[in-house]
Amino acid sequence: MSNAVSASKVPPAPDLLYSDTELALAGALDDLLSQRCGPAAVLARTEQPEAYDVALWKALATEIGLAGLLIPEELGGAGASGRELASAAERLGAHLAPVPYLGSAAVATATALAAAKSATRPGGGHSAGQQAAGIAADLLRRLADGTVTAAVAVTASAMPADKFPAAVQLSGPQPGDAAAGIVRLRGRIDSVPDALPADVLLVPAEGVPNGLYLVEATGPGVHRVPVTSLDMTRQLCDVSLDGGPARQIAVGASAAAALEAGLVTGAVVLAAEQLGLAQRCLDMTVAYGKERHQFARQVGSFQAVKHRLADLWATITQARAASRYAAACLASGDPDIAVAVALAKSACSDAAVTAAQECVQLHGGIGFTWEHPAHLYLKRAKASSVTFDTPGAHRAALAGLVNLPAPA
Amino acid sequence: MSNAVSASKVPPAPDLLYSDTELALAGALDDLLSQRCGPAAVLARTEQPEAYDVALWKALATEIGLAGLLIPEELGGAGASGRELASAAERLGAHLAPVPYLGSAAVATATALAAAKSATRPGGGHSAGQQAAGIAADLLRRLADGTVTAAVAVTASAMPADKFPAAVQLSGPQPGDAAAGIVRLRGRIDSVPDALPADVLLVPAEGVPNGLYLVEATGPGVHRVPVTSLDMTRQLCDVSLDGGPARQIAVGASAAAALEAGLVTGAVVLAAEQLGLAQRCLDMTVAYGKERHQFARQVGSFQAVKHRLADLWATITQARAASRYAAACLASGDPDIAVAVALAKSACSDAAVTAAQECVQLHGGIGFTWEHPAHLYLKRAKASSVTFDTPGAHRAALAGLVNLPAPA
Amino acid sequence: MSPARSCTPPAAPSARCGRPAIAATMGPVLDEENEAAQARDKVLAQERDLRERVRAFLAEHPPAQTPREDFLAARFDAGLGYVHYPVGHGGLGLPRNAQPALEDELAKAGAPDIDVRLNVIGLGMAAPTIIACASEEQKARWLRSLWTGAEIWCQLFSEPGAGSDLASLATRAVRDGDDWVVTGQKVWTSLAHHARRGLLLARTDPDVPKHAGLTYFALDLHAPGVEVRPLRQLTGEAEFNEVFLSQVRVPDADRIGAVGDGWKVANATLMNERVAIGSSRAVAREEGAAGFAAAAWRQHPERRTQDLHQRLLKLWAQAEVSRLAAERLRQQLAAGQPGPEGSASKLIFALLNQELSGWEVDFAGTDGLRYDDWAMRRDASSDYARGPVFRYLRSRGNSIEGGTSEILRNIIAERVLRLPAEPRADKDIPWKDLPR
Amino acid sequence: MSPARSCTPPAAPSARCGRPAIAATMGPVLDEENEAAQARDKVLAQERDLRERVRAFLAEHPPAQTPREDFLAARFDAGLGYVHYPVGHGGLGLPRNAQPALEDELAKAGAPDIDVRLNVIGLGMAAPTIIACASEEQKARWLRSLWTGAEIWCQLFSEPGAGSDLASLATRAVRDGDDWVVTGQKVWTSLAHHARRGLLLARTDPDVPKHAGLTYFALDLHAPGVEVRPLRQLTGEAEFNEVFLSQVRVPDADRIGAVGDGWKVANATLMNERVAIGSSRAVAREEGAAGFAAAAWRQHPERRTQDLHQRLLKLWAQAEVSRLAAERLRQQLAAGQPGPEGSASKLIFALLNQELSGWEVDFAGTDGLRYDDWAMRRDASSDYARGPVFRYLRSRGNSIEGGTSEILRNIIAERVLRLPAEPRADKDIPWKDLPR
Repeated sequence: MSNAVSASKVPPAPDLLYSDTELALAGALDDLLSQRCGPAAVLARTEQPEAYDVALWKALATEIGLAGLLIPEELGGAGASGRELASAAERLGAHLAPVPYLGSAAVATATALAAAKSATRPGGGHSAGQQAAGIAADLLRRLADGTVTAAVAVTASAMPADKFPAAVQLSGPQPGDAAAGIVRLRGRIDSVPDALPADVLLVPAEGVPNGLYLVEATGPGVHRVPVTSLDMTRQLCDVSLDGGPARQIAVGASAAAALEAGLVTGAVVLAAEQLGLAQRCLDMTVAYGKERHQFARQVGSFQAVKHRLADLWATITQARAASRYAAACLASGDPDIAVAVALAKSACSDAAVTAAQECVQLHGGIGFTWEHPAHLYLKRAKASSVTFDTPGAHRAALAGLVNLPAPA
Repeated sequence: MSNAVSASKVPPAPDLLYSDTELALAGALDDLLSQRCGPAAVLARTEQPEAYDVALWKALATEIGLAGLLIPEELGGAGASGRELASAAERLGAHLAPVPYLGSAAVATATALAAAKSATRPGGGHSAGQQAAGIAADLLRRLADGTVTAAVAVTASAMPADKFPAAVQLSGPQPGDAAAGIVRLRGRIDSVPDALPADVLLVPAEGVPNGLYLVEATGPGVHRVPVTSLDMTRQLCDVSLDGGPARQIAVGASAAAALEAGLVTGAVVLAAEQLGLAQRCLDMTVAYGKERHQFARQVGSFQAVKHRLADLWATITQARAASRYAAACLASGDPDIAVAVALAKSACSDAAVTAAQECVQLHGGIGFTWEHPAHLYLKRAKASSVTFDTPGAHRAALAGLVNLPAPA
Repeated sequence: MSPARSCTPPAAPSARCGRPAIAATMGPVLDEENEAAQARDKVLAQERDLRERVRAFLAEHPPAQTPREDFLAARFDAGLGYVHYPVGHGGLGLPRNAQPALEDELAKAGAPDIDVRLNVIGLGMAAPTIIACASEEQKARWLRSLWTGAEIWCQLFSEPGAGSDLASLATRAVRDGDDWVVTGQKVWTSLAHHARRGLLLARTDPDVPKHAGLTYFALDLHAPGVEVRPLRQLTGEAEFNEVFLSQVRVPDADRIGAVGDGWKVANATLMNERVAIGSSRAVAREEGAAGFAAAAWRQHPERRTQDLHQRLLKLWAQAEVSRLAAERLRQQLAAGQPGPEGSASKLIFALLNQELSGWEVDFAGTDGLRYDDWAMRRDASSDYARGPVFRYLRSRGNSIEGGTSEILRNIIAERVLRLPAEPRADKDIPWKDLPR
Repeated sequence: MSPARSCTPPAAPSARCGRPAIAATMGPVLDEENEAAQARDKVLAQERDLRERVRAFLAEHPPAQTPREDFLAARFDAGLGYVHYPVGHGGLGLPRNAQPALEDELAKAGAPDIDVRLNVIGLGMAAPTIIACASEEQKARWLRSLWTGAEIWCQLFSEPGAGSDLASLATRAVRDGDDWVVTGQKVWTSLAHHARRGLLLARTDPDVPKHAGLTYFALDLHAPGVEVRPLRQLTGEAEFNEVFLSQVRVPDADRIGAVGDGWKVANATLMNERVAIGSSRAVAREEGAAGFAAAAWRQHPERRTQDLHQRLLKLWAQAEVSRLAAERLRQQLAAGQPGPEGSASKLIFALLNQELSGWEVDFAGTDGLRYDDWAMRRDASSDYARGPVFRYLRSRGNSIEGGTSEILRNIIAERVLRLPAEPRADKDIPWKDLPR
């Protein structure tokens, strides 16, 4: 009622709701994932040699168009924004889809987009830059039509604000490299998410200046060793580069900016995925509470259980707002994006871990077994809370962003 | 069953139980306090000019002998230890007795004891030291027989490990001071606990070297201004010294050690008091849960309420062990006392604040009123958690004590 | 499964997010755009009409020359009070969102406005209840003086023995001729010491189950037998009152709704309480409790510790996220999709106020042990600027007042999550036989 | 009111704490000292006798020359198994605390000992139940091979449909001549794949309320119809088993206690489970989960952050306090004053294991995302040294196994705090009519 008085002082918040487009996309994804990615199938795959469901990913990439969401229409993509990217991630998180959406459609695509943009922008347009832009644009086209899957070769716990990685360096060139426009990379990056099913790796390499390079994942001198991962539905791998050929897609500040864009997008998308996971864990637990009887009552009728689930629901409503805000900031290029990422990644990580832990606990014994899918959610939730760094690290970033300086 | 194997490696823990002596003392205190210090009386006193119940304190000091618990029998005290001191504090905390036990029988007495000891120990025995020891011993005799109440003039949030206070300095002497063995002090100490009803103040004063001085509280140049305090049952006051006469009771390292001994004893006793308060808040809440009906049931039959009270009870069992350990270390002069204080003050502060907050909340509306005693417990609990510094500050002390160093 | 699906789903999968879907959804999207355009035009026309009507009214009643009370009364009579009130009762039957245009015109003319804070229960709860449930005669009698502020209203629901379990209340109303004779005790009554009338819920039949035996009245607080006493709370102040009713005669003409329908009418009142909480204005970053904490942190570098820093970062982040959640709720309401998230907001609001003010006391160190004044005050209306200790103490009430956090969790569990109710023994027993 | 008072209070106020009290209490203190001295003398004499008896036994059965199994059997037969077992059944009817002297003499002679871990349920739960509730004939049949380890025992209580609500179990035992025919499914059975016998709780009468229709048996796991399958848990390993019972014939001679008395016997078993947990040995600082975390912190300065430091300090302090609380509980038991604090210990133990291992995963950063091996293993018996991820996952079970934390809170609330039970509808209804 006193709106008129103070509302003018408050900067308008972006739209935090789901658009009809996003809801439709989510619905389509739920339909497909319910059919092809049920809990039994996800569990069974964790014991197969191929941890990723490449066929499902192809279907999602081409039939639903997930791979090209962020890519402009002129490069064959859907020209959508961080909002749609995030809502799709919620559904993938809810179903624990073992597909490289995070690594390819979010991190690698955003990195390549930034590389393509920076290489072509006025001032950055020298010939090497144009060549790099061409490589990035070509990659984006192949990403958009789903023929190629990419991953950025950074370790899982990397954070947007980290300094440029020093794990990989340029090694001595071979005859003809300069003419072919290639360089050689050498180094090792441990625990890379979504690199196993990738066709192309984007590799940040230390040098003077630093650079970002495209490497064919199945090319010579590239070794990927699967890691026995906490998150059984997103298997990490250790990547080593042994002098294999690479083509530059960004250099110096542009390389750093491209990598940061990728990691920021990754953090926003991972937060949304965690939100979807948290909601699904709550839903599963609520459903079990209605179904399971002990002491001649549904266990969901016990007040202590009800209150914990109510608290969890409240936590998730909060995390949802944070996730939506981050997606909106990403979509609009809002300068508050750094704050938004810190809020979303910390809130959604905490919500997901809490939800998954409550899901195990409130299922009782069955929740502790291998046969029940609760543990898959727990493992994904805990691993994701460390991926792109911990809630604590993200909150620590706020100190500088919102002027709450650390003690001297 | 594998006791024999490993028990030898584990250093024996001190006795953490209540001795029969302690139980008897507690029983006697409960009897007296139930009669003279009921909730209505405590509440009524908060609106009277005299916030402390001096008559009750005289009774406790002389009839039960609380004032001289720590004082050796040869000085007229009970020759008891930190254990009895702590169990008595539990009862005083449970009843919110508005008496200067903490300030006088714990902090000031332990300070004077340390001063008396250090002044008379071999090497410290110069003539000024002997004089100081005589003053301290005389004070202890008067404390033991209840004719005098003392307080150390340090601000409430002081912590044992803090550096020597600089709030008070020596000021210019007046003619005849040297002959009379007195000096003059000038300065101001804010928010001193238990100084209002004190006859004698022990004042740490900065100088070369630092010293600890005895000042008659009602003497010339001493001003005590009552503070409107969060803790309505332990009213603070601001003390200012305006060139009043003072006699040294310890100097240099001995002064620092005496002050530290006082604050360590204070922290242990305050932790015990908080434990007693926490248990009383739990007891009150449990009793209310059995008495109050809503929805045609005792509110204590609702599972969410039961689980919260069970958790609170568990928290209190933990705090009790920490408090008992600190009391035992204090009693035996165990070198682990610093760790024990950090554990006890943090665990008991947290338990008391949680218990008092739950007490208000689970009493519903009535717990939010002035007429119900719950708020007196809340105010004591919150204020005590800051007194002798916060749980966070005490846990931070562990970093150095148990080799968990802070990040570089 | 997902909450995203619980919002009204579109008729068909939508465009832009993958080529195969585009063809299928372009149609509906265009339809929606047409409808939206038509609706927008209608709103604009309505607003034009309204602004003209206000200008005409202002010409007739120039604010500078008209005494405030006369101006407000005339405004009400012209249907320009709250435009969503019914025609003939201060409004024009327009949607709520037409009001800003009216306020805008009045503000431009420097016209006086009503004081919402002074009659917050009257405007927020009594008026909607009267509009929804009272007779035309009652509307005519009560709404005008309510809206202008001539008569302040309060709410007489809670009792010492009926807090969370409101329906178990014991205040008795016994029929005597054209009157009811009311005896009992009400509690937690804001504004009762200013109020002329109170929304009264009383038991008219103790022999039926508790929800069925209640009747709703508008009580004249000046009637003989009504005594209002301040209820002091732990901060020292008395925001609330106890109201003692001894053989108070209430005319049957002041009954709202049928005899025995009191619970239904009370729910209309309480629903409006929730809407009022939900539809509050946009809030800026650090506007609430987090602002006090952040300001203290910036002002006192010498008090900073790592422990307090980590706690502050966590609380600040939670507070900012809860601000975004409240904004999201506001957007849902504005889009006509009210969600259940308001219950979460209240839970989290209480928790954050409590945690942040607790942090503030800790951060203040020795200063946090000092208070300004324990003396009893009336009309303090919770001045949160009174300092950390006041905020710490006052915030304890946030999880009790307006429905305890425990009851809120029950509501969320049962109404949002649809978890089964606990076995209940109090629904079918005559009120008089309930254990208490 | 205070818990201090709940311990046995002394007869009169005590000495040393204030002069007026001294005179009144000196007497009782001296009496207590006399009694204590007498008791001490008695214990010493007992111990002397026992040591002599052991030395005589060792002379007859020189450990070096006697095969392990023979030695253990002879030891049992000599009453030198567990001295608190009854005479004639491996013991001497002495108090438990006489055992260390026996073990000491045997250890000095280099005698073989039983492997407690291998038969932890047999020794910890089956034996006490047999001693308390079985017939002399059954004791003679079972205790010797149990104690020597020739027969491992397991516990067949929980079922997929009866976890927290154990008394609702559905495994049926139907009388057929001298046998019972048992059909059902048991779950969470440690050691079943090694065990020869199982403590079986089965329903013999579905027509009476659930607690009344149960009977207790000792099941031969080699009997036809018993199938033991590994039950894999979220760590990948299978510590536990499912046991399927299809028409298994159990002789009535293997029934423990009367028909329908199964719940009573089961409670004797479960009580021993709690005593076993409570009386565990003294633990050193940092011996448990906090030790792993502290070691990691010291080893990896490069991983340290303020957030992780603050969390670690808090958890370390809680862990150390919980160690002191466990020590206090041990002292209470040793003093013959068992308190209810054991329930708190289990609650806090689970919570701390979970929080500390969660911290460890966070602290490990990228390394925390790696596991050693998901392959299914048997007999892994929870090797907590497997790393932070294993500890994180395994610890989730700590709040489920051996009674969930939720059930534990119910027990604390009702048995310790004496809060009223919830309204229950399942106690007086025939088992077959319960909703499920």
